[in-house]
Amino acid sequence: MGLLKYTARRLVFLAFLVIGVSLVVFVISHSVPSDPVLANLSQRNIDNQEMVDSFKAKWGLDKPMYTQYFIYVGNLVKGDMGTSIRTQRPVMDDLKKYFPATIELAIFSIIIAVFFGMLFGIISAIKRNSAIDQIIRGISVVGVSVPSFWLGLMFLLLFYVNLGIAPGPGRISPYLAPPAAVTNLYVIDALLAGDWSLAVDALQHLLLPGLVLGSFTMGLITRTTRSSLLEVMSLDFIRTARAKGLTEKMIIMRHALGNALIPVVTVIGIGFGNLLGGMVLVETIFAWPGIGQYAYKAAGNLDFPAIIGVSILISINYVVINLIVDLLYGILDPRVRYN
Amino acid sequence: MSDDLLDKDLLRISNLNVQFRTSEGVFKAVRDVSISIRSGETLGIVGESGSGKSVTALSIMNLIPNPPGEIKGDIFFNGQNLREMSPEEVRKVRGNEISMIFQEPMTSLNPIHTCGKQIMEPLLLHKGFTKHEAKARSLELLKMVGIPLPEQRFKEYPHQLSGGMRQRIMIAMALACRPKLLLADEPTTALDVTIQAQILELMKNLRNEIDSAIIMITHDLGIITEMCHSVAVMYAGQVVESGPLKELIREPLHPYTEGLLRSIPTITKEKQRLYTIDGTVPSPFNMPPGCSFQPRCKYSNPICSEQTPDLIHVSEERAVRCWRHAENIGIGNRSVLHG
Amino acid sequence: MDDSVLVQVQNLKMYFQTEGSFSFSKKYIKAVDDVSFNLFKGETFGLVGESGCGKSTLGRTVLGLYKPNAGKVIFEGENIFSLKNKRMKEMRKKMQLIFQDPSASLNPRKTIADILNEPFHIHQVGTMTERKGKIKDLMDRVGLSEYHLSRYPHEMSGGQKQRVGIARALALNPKLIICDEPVSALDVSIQAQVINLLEDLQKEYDLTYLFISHNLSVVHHICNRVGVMYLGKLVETGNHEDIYRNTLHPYAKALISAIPHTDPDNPKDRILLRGDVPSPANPPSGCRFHTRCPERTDLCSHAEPQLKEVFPGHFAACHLC
Amino acid sequence: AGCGGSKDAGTKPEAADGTKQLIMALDPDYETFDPGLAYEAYALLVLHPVYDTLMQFEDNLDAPIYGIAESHELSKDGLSYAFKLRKGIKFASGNALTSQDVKWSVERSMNLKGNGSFLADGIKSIETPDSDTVVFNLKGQDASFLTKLTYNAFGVIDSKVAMENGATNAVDANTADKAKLWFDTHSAGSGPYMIESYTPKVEVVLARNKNYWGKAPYYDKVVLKAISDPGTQLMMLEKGDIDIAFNLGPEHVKQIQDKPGIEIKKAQSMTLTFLLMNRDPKIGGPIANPNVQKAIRLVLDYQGMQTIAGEGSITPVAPFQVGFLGTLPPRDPKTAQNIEKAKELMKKAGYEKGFKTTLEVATLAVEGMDLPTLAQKVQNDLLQIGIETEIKTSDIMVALDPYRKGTQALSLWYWGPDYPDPNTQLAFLPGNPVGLRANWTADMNPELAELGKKAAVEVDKATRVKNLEEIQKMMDEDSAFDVLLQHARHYATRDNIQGTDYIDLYKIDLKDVSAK
Amino acid sequence: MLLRIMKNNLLFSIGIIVCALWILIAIVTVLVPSITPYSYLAQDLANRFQAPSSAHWFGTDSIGRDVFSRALVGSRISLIAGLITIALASLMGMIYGGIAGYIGGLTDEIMMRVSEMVMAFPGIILAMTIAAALGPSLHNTLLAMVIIWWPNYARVMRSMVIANKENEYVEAAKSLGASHFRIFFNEIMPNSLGPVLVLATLDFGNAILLFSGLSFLGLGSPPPTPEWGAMVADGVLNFNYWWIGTFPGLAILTMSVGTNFIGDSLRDFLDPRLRKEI
Ligand SMILES: Nc1ncnc2c1ncn2[C@@H]1O[C@H](COP(=O)(O)OP(=O)(O)OP(=O)(O)O)[C@@H](O)[C@H]1O
Ligand SMILES: Nc1ncnc2c1ncn2[C@@H]1O[C@H](COP(=O)(O)OP(=O)(O)OP(=O)(O)O)[C@@H](O)[C@H]1O
Ligand SMILES: [Mg+2]
Ligand SMILES: [Mg+2]
Ligand code: NI
Repeated sequence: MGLLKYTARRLVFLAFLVIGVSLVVFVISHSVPSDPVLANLSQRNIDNQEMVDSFKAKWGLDKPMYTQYFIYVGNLVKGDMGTSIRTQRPVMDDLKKYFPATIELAIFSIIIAVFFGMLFGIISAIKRNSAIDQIIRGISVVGVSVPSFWLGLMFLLLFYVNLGIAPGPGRISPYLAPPAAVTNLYVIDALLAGDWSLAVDALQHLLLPGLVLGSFTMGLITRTTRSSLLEVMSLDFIRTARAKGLTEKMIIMRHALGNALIPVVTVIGIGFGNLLGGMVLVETIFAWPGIGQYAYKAAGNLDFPAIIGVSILISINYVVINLIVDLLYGILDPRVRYN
Repeated sequence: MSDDLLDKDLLRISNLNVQFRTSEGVFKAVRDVSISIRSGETLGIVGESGSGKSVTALSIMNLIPNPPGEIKGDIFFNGQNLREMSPEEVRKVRGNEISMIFQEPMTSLNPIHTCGKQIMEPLLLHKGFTKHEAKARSLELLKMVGIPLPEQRFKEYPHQLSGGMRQRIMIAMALACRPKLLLADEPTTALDVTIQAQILELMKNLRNEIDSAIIMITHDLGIITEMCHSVAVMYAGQVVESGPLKELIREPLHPYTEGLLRSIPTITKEKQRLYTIDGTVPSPFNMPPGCSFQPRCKYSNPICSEQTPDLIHVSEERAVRCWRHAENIGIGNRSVLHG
Repeated sequence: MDDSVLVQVQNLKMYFQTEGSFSFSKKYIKAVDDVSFNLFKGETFGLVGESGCGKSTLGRTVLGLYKPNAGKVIFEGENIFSLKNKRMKEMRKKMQLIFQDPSASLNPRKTIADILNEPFHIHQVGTMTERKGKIKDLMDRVGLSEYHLSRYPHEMSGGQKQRVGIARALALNPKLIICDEPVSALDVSIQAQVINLLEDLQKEYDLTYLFISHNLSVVHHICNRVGVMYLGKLVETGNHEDIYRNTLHPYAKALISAIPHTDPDNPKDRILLRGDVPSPANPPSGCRFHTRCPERTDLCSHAEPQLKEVFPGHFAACHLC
Repeated sequence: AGCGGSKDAGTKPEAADGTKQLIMALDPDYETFDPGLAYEAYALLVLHPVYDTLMQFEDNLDAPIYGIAESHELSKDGLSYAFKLRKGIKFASGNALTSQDVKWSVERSMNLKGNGSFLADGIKSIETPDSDTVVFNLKGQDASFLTKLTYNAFGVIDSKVAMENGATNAVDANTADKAKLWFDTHSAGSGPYMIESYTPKVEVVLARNKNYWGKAPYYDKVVLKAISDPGTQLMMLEKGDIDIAFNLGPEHVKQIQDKPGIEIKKAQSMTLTFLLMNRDPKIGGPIANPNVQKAIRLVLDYQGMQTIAGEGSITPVAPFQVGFLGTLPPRDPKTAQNIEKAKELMKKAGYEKGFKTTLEVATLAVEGMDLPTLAQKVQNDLLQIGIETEIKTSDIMVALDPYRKGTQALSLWYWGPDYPDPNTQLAFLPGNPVGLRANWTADMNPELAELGKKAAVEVDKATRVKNLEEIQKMMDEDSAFDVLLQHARHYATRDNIQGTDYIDLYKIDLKDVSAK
Repeated sequence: MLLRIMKNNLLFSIGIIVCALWILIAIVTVLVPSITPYSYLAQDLANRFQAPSSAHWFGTDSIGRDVFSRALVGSRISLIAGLITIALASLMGMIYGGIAGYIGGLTDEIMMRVSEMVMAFPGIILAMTIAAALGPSLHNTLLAMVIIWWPNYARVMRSMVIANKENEYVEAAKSLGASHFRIFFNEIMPNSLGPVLVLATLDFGNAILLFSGLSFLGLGSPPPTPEWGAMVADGVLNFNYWWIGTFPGLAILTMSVGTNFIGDSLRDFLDPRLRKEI
């Protein structure tokens, strides 16, 4: 019951969020000096009043703002996010097209980040203040401090251009055809289609952008794992475990790690959220056809239906991730589970 | 002290010194503590907050974090010097032959494991029980410490239990391997009066049942009076007086013990102005020269502020660290004391 | 009205809401549930009971720090909950609070001088120099030296901090001081100093104390009258001899028998209660103590006993008395 | 590509099933492949090989040649064009192409009111006397009509297939036509290729049309990869992952000059970069002074700019591209700069000490040259006559707004012709749309405005040339614009392919590309 | 204290040295502009795209400007951007979170949902939209950064205020008759600031990073300002001249690594549980 109630609360918040987010963009869109009409019609057609009117009528731009907003929300409820001014396609379709690419990359990099982050964090905490600890802390700080756009550039220069050991930008090698779309996650689709070499190729393409994107989160996770583990190791129940005569290894594996993971889960959640934000930069560098580039173009073009669409999508994502994190809490922490 | 005396002692600590390196400097938490206890006996350690009671107990378990802590001195358990054993050997003694109950029942249990699992742990580790045996024994223990519905509690998590209940779990855990020595570090301080009474009663019963030695640490003289055979009074890291309970209560030798006894309001005493010990405990970084208690002592002599008194045996079982008694029995000369 | 009564507490109820404000099913913790008693001028009234039974809440509600759900606190003939803001501020001067944790009750970022100046500042009392004089005077009274004034709380010992807390409470010459476990956090040897100080001050300034503690020995020592609380209810009140020697309520009996005693030659029998204190969010029906009561009858589980005067001045809420 | 024997690093692996494919990387701007709506610079790269047109260009932009038209006749009054269609042309679907399809397609384009519809504005009516004749009746004479016919707005659609998918040529096609999304991923043309798939931001795949009436193209498949970053394109070309890297800056080209396996291509682009100087003193302040504007034309260092824009870039005298009919030879960058004279003009205008103003520029690259970089060069040069500028960058879509409203004092812009004919450049004249963006009204230079009107309708070639030359000379003296550059287009291909020459309209005519 | 921490902590020392160096560079290049080998604005088309050499340590860019000089001068913008963002965001967050936490109840619930909404909002997209709408400039970019950043501080501040609100010294002030205003500003605020200020120092590197990211996307101050992010973007445009983008990127990296080293060690140091062992 508690869980249901909690989820219900979250969903209420989600609705609130969607309305809020769309409203914010709506207000911005109507308070900016720039005019989407001028921005999106060709030079010739600006001078043609008939064209301008037909354009405005098509997008409802001739109605007062609140009417436009109600029209929008009404459509949103029906699952229609309007049509992108720039691509002339339904925003929903665009999102469906671009989002899987982003998700694939995000999931891949979060896996890398979580694996290495926790590994490093644990080593670092165990070998506290040793040279290894200093090195790992150094790496993790560099991880969170390195500008992703620059790291992407450096990686490509080094691994692709100079050493030739990594594939170039894009989701798959240019001469390959994308797999039949099922999930639109290329690796999975390729596996479903039974095309091993394509799956490997797609995986290889994930590597550099995945590392670049994951570096921040990895640093964050390393840091949190380390300090959380150290903190847990100073708690009373660890002393109890020691008093029972457990070995250090048993203490860490059985008693410390489980507890230390709890804050790490939050950070993974935050990290995942950050990933989606950081996408814009990484996707630009790696020619990754995802939501980040779409958003970037949309923002530049003041393509407000698209901006609202992306914003809503990412916000929903945020809420969903938070929900998952909270549910994970329940799994990891019985105190949450039983409340 | 003769050899056969040594043999009778289950635990004998001699000249224990524990110091911590802190940012403010080296700080001696325990200074020259020597105590001993025989099987079946209960020793109470009283003293004010920070006087080194817990550190003494933790030293026996070798649970002082190092760094910053550093232990010096000998701790003989069953004739073997724990200080000279390898960490692995000490670990085998911990939780098996010596176990400890901590002050904070709220934080001393691992929140993410069930109570049952935590009680079973030392059994599986030290006694080589199978899971099944361990469970049976755990249930038995739970019954023994008076937990209703043991089957159910076995599956519950610590946060689902009340403070008193958790403390019982701690006790059950400590008793799991039938230790020869039980260290109870303020086992009831965090509990309510009526619950405290329950726990004390329980411990008394258990003592009779398992016949192990108990070191009872508290700052409540009432508890000592009720539970112990002999007492050691600690002040500023030193044992200032020790001896059998009744003698010590009736005729305290050290001015601090005397002050302590007289300053506690009791319902048996008639209502009168309370005796007070003026001043406060000295800061460990700023110990007065000579006797640590001298600045607060109403019997203070010039020698008190010059030389530190040694622990002097005034009878076979009683010892005190005070110049007054050194003079009383006619030994004012330090060199004699070491003979 | 009786002139000797300083405060009348009448049917005081203080419930805390536990579920969030958006929730439909509101739950309450009945921290103080229908409590009435009087405080006489110059007396020390001890309030004992287990953790969470509502002692602190009662104390704070009496001071007007919480707005109660029902009931009155009549201080010198005025119900403090019906006072206007300005009048309430005046009233504040007459009643003060001393806390359990001397460290937590002093703002760590203020010097002792600042802390002691605060009451004067808030009530705009005196000029700067007058205030300085008064502060010095206060320090004197609680046995602190002038050089302590420039210190911060963390630079002082627990006993000293508690003295500062007491000095602050005394600053505005109050009539009533609520002492919420003023010595529980102190070491044994310091505890005696503070208790003596409180007693001295009471004599000197004719103060009335509401003394909250779970240490029955201390309460025995300092209080004229004692009230025993259980789960938000007052179960027994009387002067201290009555309570300690002629205990009526089974809970109070158990409480008093649980006091560890320091006489090794006279061990005494304890009344051992079974089970834990129920949660105040979900108190048992009837007599709230019936779940743990060794003397309970069938009646106890459905009828709630009222506080009645069993002997003159000695009240108890138990069906058996 | 892919068929050579050598297997060095620079050769892309062959497609698994042996199909021949051409892979081209570009930074595309196309938003739709509906021939009635598409109007982006790269739209014709895709649409030209998919939809046949009556007229088309081959090699150069001087004179269009026949596409699916076999011949045409122009009526005496110059208002009616009658085209005969080639016989036996079939759509990819197998349907026969008839004059009815032509009429349907053009009417649909007109009624969709897309960005390119204006090209058909001059058409009064379309007749189809028989199945292989189509007649266009115009509202007025139009010297550039045949050129306009090369655009995708006149691409011939298989009307049957299109209507099955929701298309309509009705007057309300603007709202009634539901085929746009279908056209994005399918095609219904008669050209050598069909659209096989389109993943926005990723790629367009063209596949061979088996029913094509002309010579079959060499490649089975053409993949157009969307790769916005020129550096990335270059890397991939070097690696041999792609055959053509289309959006290289001048600097990239320099880098790979000596690399084996790569062929560098250079061509004159029709894109201009120019400075707009507002004539309205309320907006432009000191900038509005014609003398100041002339001084600016004189003080700028065109040679330096050409260095930045890269080899092959030139500076026309006025907004008329070299390569169009009647354009004067470009400025000599070595002698064009005359700081002394510029200072004099500033003095004459009363701004001897100079002034401060803002230079607005959109953040984008034109033919591989970063506009803000050029703006910094302009900023630097203007300092020599005391004009201090603060650069204000904004995204193109945002910058377009004040540009089109004519509220920018001084701004850096680029211009691509709407159709390859000098008439499209007359927009820069006073009183005309672009001129008005500088608030340069006809009454400010009535003579020039009048001459522009004459040039627009003149059909006689010699007179046209004369008029155009006169216009350019006048604009060198007095104009609200200063053309900084006519760009060169730089791109590179693997050296084992051919037929990749540049045609400004189509970029590359994909059907002509083949392996050497 | 500084020295004591430095003695035991290598990373912290590195951080302090690097940051001090950058601050020094920023100040010196403002006070003595001629200290850079070339003017950061001087164009030299004859020497464009020069590889690093003794004349141009970091090479030259597309219009022949000295990358080294520009990188040095760029430090001031990054520092100022970080400082302003953090200062404004923390101020705003503190006030907002403080009010929410102090009032509590429904007000708190609503205020926190609103701030959560801002947090859920994809920050960089909001920033891009604002910057695109208002035109890219230092002001607008900083404004956008502040808008997406303040909820972090609001959250911390709120939790601190809620924790401190329960403190006994607050009750003490209440029982003395202090007004809400006084309680809030005199008792609660000063004791809640600590963690917010710590967070602010820790965030400094992140702010610099975000700012450089935005300026990489072309949303910073307009050219020819030598903004590091924009310089990296220049480097991407001119991919084959690696030095154009590499060095400004390294500058960003060192500065943010420096601040993060400090922040990281500071966090450890200030964490009381970990502190006792340092
Ligand atoms: N890990 C540690 N690092 C530094 N100092 C320590 C550490 N553990 C204990 N101490 C110090 O050693 C002294 C003795 O502590 P100990 O815990 O033994 O006191 P105690 O007598 O048990 O007091 P209490 O009654 O408060 O439990 C204290 O001053 C304490 O601060
Ligand atoms: N502000 C509050 N909000 C919600 N519940 C509260 C609040 N203050 C107290 N309570 C609850 O009211 C009950 C009574 O609390 P109170 O602090 O008065 O107990 P107490 O007798 O003083 O206990 P202790 O001896 O531990 O100080 C407890 O269950 C407590 O959790
Ligand atoms: Mg202790
Ligand atoms: Mg309390
Ligand atoms: Ni439930």
